[in-house]
Amino acid sequence: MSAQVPIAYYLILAAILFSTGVAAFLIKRNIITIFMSIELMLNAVNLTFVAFAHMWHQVQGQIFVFFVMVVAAAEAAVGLAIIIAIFRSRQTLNVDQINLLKN
Amino acid sequence: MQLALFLIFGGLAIAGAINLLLQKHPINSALSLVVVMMSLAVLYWSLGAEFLAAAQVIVYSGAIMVLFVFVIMLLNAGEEEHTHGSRAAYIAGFPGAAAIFCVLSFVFLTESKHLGSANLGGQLSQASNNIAEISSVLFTKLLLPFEVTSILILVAILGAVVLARKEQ
Amino acid sequence: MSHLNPFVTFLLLNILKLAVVLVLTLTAVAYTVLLERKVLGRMQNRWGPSRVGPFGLLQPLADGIKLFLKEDLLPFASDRPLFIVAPIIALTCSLVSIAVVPFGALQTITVNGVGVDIFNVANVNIGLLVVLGITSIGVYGIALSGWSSNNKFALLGSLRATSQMISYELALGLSLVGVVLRAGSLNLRDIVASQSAHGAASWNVFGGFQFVAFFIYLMAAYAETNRSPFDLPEAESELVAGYHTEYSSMKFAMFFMAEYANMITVACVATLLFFGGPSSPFGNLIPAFGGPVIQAILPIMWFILKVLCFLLLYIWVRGTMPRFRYDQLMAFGWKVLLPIAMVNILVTSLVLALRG
Amino acid sequence: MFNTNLLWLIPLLPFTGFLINGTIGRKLSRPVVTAIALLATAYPAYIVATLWMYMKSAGAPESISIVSRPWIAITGFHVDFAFTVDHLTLIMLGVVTGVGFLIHLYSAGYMAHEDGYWRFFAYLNLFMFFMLVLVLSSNFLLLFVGWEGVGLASYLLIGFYFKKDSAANAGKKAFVVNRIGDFGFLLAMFLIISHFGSLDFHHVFSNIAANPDWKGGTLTAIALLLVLGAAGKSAQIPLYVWLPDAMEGPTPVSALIHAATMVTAGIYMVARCHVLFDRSPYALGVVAIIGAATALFAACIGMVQNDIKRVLAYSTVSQLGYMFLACGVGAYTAGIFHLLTHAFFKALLFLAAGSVIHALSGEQDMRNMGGLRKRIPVTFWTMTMGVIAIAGIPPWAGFFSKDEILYQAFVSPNPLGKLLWFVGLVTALMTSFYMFRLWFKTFFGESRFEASQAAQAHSHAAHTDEAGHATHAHGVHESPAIMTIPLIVLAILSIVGGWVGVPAALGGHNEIEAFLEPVFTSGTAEAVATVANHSLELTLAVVSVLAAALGFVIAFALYYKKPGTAAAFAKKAPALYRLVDNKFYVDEIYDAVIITPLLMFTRLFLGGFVDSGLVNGSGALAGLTTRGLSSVTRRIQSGNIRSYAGWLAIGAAAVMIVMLFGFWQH
Repeated sequence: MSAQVPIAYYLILAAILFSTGVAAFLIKRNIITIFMSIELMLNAVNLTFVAFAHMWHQVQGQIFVFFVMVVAAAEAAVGLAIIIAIFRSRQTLNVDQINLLKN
Repeated sequence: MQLALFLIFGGLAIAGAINLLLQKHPINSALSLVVVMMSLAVLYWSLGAEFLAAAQVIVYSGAIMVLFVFVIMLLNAGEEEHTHGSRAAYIAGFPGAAAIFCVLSFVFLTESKHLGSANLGGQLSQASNNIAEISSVLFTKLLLPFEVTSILILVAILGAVVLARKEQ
Repeated sequence: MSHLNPFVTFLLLNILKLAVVLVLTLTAVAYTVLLERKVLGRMQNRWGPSRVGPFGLLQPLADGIKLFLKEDLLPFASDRPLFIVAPIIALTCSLVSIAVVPFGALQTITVNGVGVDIFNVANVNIGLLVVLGITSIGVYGIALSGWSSNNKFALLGSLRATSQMISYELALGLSLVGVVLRAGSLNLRDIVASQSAHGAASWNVFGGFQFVAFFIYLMAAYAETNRSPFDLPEAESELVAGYHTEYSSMKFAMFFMAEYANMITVACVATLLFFGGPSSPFGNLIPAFGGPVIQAILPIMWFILKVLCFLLLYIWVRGTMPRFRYDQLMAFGWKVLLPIAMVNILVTSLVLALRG
Repeated sequence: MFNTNLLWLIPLLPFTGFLINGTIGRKLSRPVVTAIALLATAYPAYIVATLWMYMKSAGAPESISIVSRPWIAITGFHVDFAFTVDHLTLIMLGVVTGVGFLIHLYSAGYMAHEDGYWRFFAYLNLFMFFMLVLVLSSNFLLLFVGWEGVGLASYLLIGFYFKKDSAANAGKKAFVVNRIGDFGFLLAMFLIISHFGSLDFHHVFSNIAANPDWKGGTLTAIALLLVLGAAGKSAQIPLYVWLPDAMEGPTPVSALIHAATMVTAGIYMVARCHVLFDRSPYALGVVAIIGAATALFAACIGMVQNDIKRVLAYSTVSQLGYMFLACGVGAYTAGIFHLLTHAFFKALLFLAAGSVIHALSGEQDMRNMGGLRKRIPVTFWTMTMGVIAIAGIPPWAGFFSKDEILYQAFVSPNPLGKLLWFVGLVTALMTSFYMFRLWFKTFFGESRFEASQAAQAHSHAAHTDEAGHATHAHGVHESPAIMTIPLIVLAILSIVGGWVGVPAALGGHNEIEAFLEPVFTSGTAEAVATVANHSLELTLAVVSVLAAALGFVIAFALYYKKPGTAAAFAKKAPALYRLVDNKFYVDEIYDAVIITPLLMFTRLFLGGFVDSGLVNGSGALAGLTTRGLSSVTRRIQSGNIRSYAGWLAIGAAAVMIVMLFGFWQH
C-alpha cells in the first residue's frame, strides 16, 4: 500500500524546480516574475531540507525551512515595496529598462 | 500511496514551475507558483512535516503569494514585452539552467549510492507531535536565532512601509 | 464487501462520508440564505420569502433553479480562464475547511477491518492550522475574480477584499493562540475535549477567560467573510457589487454559496474553539439518558444549536450595524485588534506559566 | 580609622566636576558652575585633611594602598589601577588640594567676567583630576597617565584664550617641549619593564633595595631618562623654554599649574624614585648640575624682565632649579620642603600679581605700574609677604627651605658641592634682587598707569592684556573678597609654612624631616651621614640672609632711590643687557639648531621625496592600474539585473564543478 520513495527522487525533483527557477530568473523580464523565480528556488531548497530531515529523523532540517520561510516573508515584503517604488519612478517593471546602475 | 502522492504532486509542482517559466503574464506565473507551493505543502505533509506543510500554505501561499498577486494587481502589470537583449537571455538562460540541472542531478545520482537505501514514506498518519518537537527546539536551543528573525521581520515591515509610502 | 481490500474500503467509506457532508453543507448553505432573508425581513418588519412552499421553505430551490437557468455572461475583455477559475476557488476553499470540523463526539465504526470516524471527515492533528491555511487560500478566489473581470469596480472590490483579509488574518490567527495554549494541541478534537469537563463553565469563552480572544475572533471573522459591518468589498453603494459585479448565473451563485459556507465554517470553528463544540453546556449535570444512538446524536444537536446561534448573530449584526469606512476598518484591524490579541496571548501564557 | 575607599573619591570628584561642567556647563549659570567646581575640589581637600590626621596619629601605617583591578594584564606583566599614600604623597596631596582649592576660589573672582567660564573650570577640574592621579598612583604607568593628563590640561589652559595666536602657540610649545621629556620617560618605563618586569613602585624599589650591589649601568640609564622627563615637566635646562611662554594662560592657571603643582611633578618623580637615583651618583650629579645651572640661568633672565608674570615665571624656573639641586645632592627632604613652601609663596605671588593685573584692567608691564601701595593695600601687603618669603629672609617660609638646600649642598659628598652652594647663594642674591625690583616697580614710586592708559587709548595701540580685561577698563581698584581671601590665607602660609622645618641649628625640630623620614630613610642615609654641624649651618644661614639683604639693598638703590640708575646701567653694557633681555637667545638658538634643520629635512626629504615621490607616486600608480583594469572589468557591470544573475549562476556552477571534480575525495 505504501510504496516507498528513494530520497534521490525528492532531490531530483528539487533539482528540477531549482533549475526551472534559475531559467526563469535568467529569461523572464518582468521584475516581479524574477522575484517569484527566486521564491521558487528557495522552495526547491526547502524541499531538500525536509527530505533530509525526514531521512535522518532530525527536526533541524525543518527548523531551517522555518527560518527560510521567515526570511522569505521579510524579503517579499521589502522586495515588493522596492518594486512598487521602482514602478512609481520608472513606470515600468521590465528589468531591461531598469538600468540606472549602468550610468 | 507515498509514491502516488509523490508522483502526483511532484508532477504538479514541475508543471507549475514550467508554467511559471512559460506564461507571459505575471499573474499567471504567480498562480502557477501557488500551485507549486501547494504541491510542495502536500509533499512536506507526506514527509511527516505537518507543521511545515501548514506553514507553507499559510505563509507562502496565503501571505507571500497573495502579496505578489496584490502587487501585480495594484501595479496593473501587463504582459512582458520583448526588448533587445532578451534573446541573449534565452540563448544563455536555457542552456545554463539545463547545465545546472545536469550538474545537480549528476551529484544526486552519483551520491545516491552513498545515501543508500534510506527510503522514505510509510508514515503518513504518524501521530508524532512534530509541532511540539519543532517548538521545543525553536524556543530552547534556537531561541536567539528565533528572536533575531522576529526582529528581522519587524525591520522588514518598517522598511516596507517606508519604501512603499508615497512621497509627500 | 469482504472482497474489497482495506485500502479500497477506506477510500470508499471516505468518499461516502465526503458526499454526505457535502450535501449537508450545501443544504445548510441554502437554508442559511433563507434564514437570513426571513430573519432580516422580520427585523425590518416584513415577511421575507413566504410564497414558495410552506413558510417559503422551497425558496432556496427556486433560487437555485433561477440561477441555473440564467444566461452565463462572459465579459469580452475578461481574462477567461481566471474568470472561470475564481469562483471555483472561492467555493472550494470554503467547503474544504468543513472537512476538519468534528460534528460530534468520536464515534468509530469498523467496516471490513477499517475503522472510520463517522462524525469527522478528517481528524488531522493540525486541524486548526488547516482551517487557517484554507481560509488564507480563499483570498485568491476573490482577488482573481476582481482582477480577471477587467472592471474597475470589481478590481477595487477585490483589492479591498485582499488587503482586508490579509490584515484580519493576523488578528484571527493570534486570537486563536490563547485557545491553543490552553488546550496544548492544534487538533480540534483535543481542543473540544479540553473544555468539556464542566460544561459551559469550562468553555474557553467563560471558564478559560478567552472572551477577549473571542471578541477578536468574532470581529476578524466578520471581516474575513466580508460580512456586515465589514462588507466593504461588496459595498453596493460604492462599488456596484464589488468583486462579483461581472458575474452572473452559476458563477455568481458560487460566490454566494462560498460566502455562506464561509459563514458556517467560521461559526463552526467559533463553536469548537470557544463554546465547547459538540459537548453539552450542562456537562455532567444531566445524567446520561437514552440509548447509544441518542448519546451519539445529542452532541450533534448541541453543535447545530450553537452554530445556529452564531448564524443568527451574524444576521442580527447585519440588520443593525452600519458599514465601516475603509480606513476605519484598516485602523481597527491593525491598531486595535492586533495589539489586543498580542496582549491576550501574553496574559494567557503568563497565567498558564504561573499556574504551571 | 580611615576608609581607604575614600581614596578613589579624591581624584574622581574633580573628574565628576569636569564631566558635569564640560558637558552641560554651557547651559548652567555661573554660580552653579562655580559651586560644582569648588565642591569638586573642596571635598577632596577635606578628605586629604582627614587622611592627614589619620596618618599622623600614632600607630598609623607608613603607607596605605588601594588596588582596584588589573588594568593591563599580560602573562608575566600586569599593571593595576592602584593608589598608594605615604607621607610624601600626603604632602603633595595637601599642596595640590589645598592650594588648588584656594586657587579655584580665587579664579571664581578673577574669571568672573570671562567668556567660557564653564570651560575654564572644567579644565581646572580636569587638571586636578590628573594631578591627583599622578600623585596617588602606585606605579609608573598610572603616574604617566597623570603626567600626560596634566600636560593636556596645561595645554588646554595655556591656550584658554585660543583666539589669541600667542596663547595658542604657547600651548603648542608647552605640549611639544613636554613631549621630548615624555619620550625620555617612556623609554625609562620600557627599560624598567625589561629590567624589573613590573612598573609597580614597591616592586621596583624593593627589588633594588634587595640587591645592594646594583649600581650604575641600567639604573643610570633609567635615572637619566627619568631626569629628561622630569626636566621637561619641571622646566629645567634645556627644556625650560615652554614655561615663560605659558604665562599666556590666565593668571590663576600660572599660579596653580606653572608654579604650585604641575611643574613640581618632576621633583616629585625624582623624589619618588630616590631609591633608583641613590644608586646612580652620576645621575644625581646631573640632576644637581642641571638644577644649579637652571636656578642661576633663570634668575639672570628674571632680573631684566618687565612683564610682571614673566618675572615670576623665571623665578619659578629658578626655584625649581633649587629643588632639583636639592634632589641632586640627595637632600630629597629639603627639595620637598622647598616644594611645599614654594607652592605657598609662589602661588601667592602669582595670585597677587593677578590681582594687580586685575586692578589695572589687564596691564602686565611693570613699566606702566607703580605707586599701587595705597590703592590696593591688601594685594600689596600679601604680596609683600610673598616677596619676603621668596627672598629668603627669616622667619618667612622661604628662608628655611632654601637655607636647608644650601646647607645640604655645602655638606654633600659631591665634589662640586661647594660650587653648587656658591651658585645657589648667588641665585639667592639675584632672587632677592629681582623680587624686590618687582616690588618696588609695582607698588612704589609715582603711578605710571593712567599715563600709559591714555597714551595707548590715543594711539590705539594693541593691548597686551588678557582678553576681556580691557572691556571693563576703569579706575584702579582692589579685588573682591573672593580673590583677597585666598591671598590672605596664602600669605599666612608663606609666613608660617616654613616653621615645620626649622633646623635644629636654629633651635627647631625640623618636623618635616621627621615626617618624611619613612619615605627617604634609605635615600638620605648617605647624605645625612655627615655629622650635623650646627655652627656651620648657622654660618651658612647668616651668609644667605646677608645675600638676600644685599639683593634688597641693590634693588632699593636702583629702583627706589634713583629709579633711572638701572636704565643707565643697562646702557653701559648694552651687549650684556641685550643678551640677558633676550633670554640668552635660547629660543633663537633652538630655532636655528634644532627646529630649522628639522623643518628643512621634513620639507625637502620627507615632503619632497618621500611624500610627493613615493607616497603620491604609489598612490597614482595604484590609481592608474585600477583604472586600467577596471576599463576592462567594468563591462561586466552592465547595470542589467539579468546579466548579474547570469554571472551569479555561472559562478555557482563553477563552484559546484570545482567541488565535484577538483576535490573529489571518497
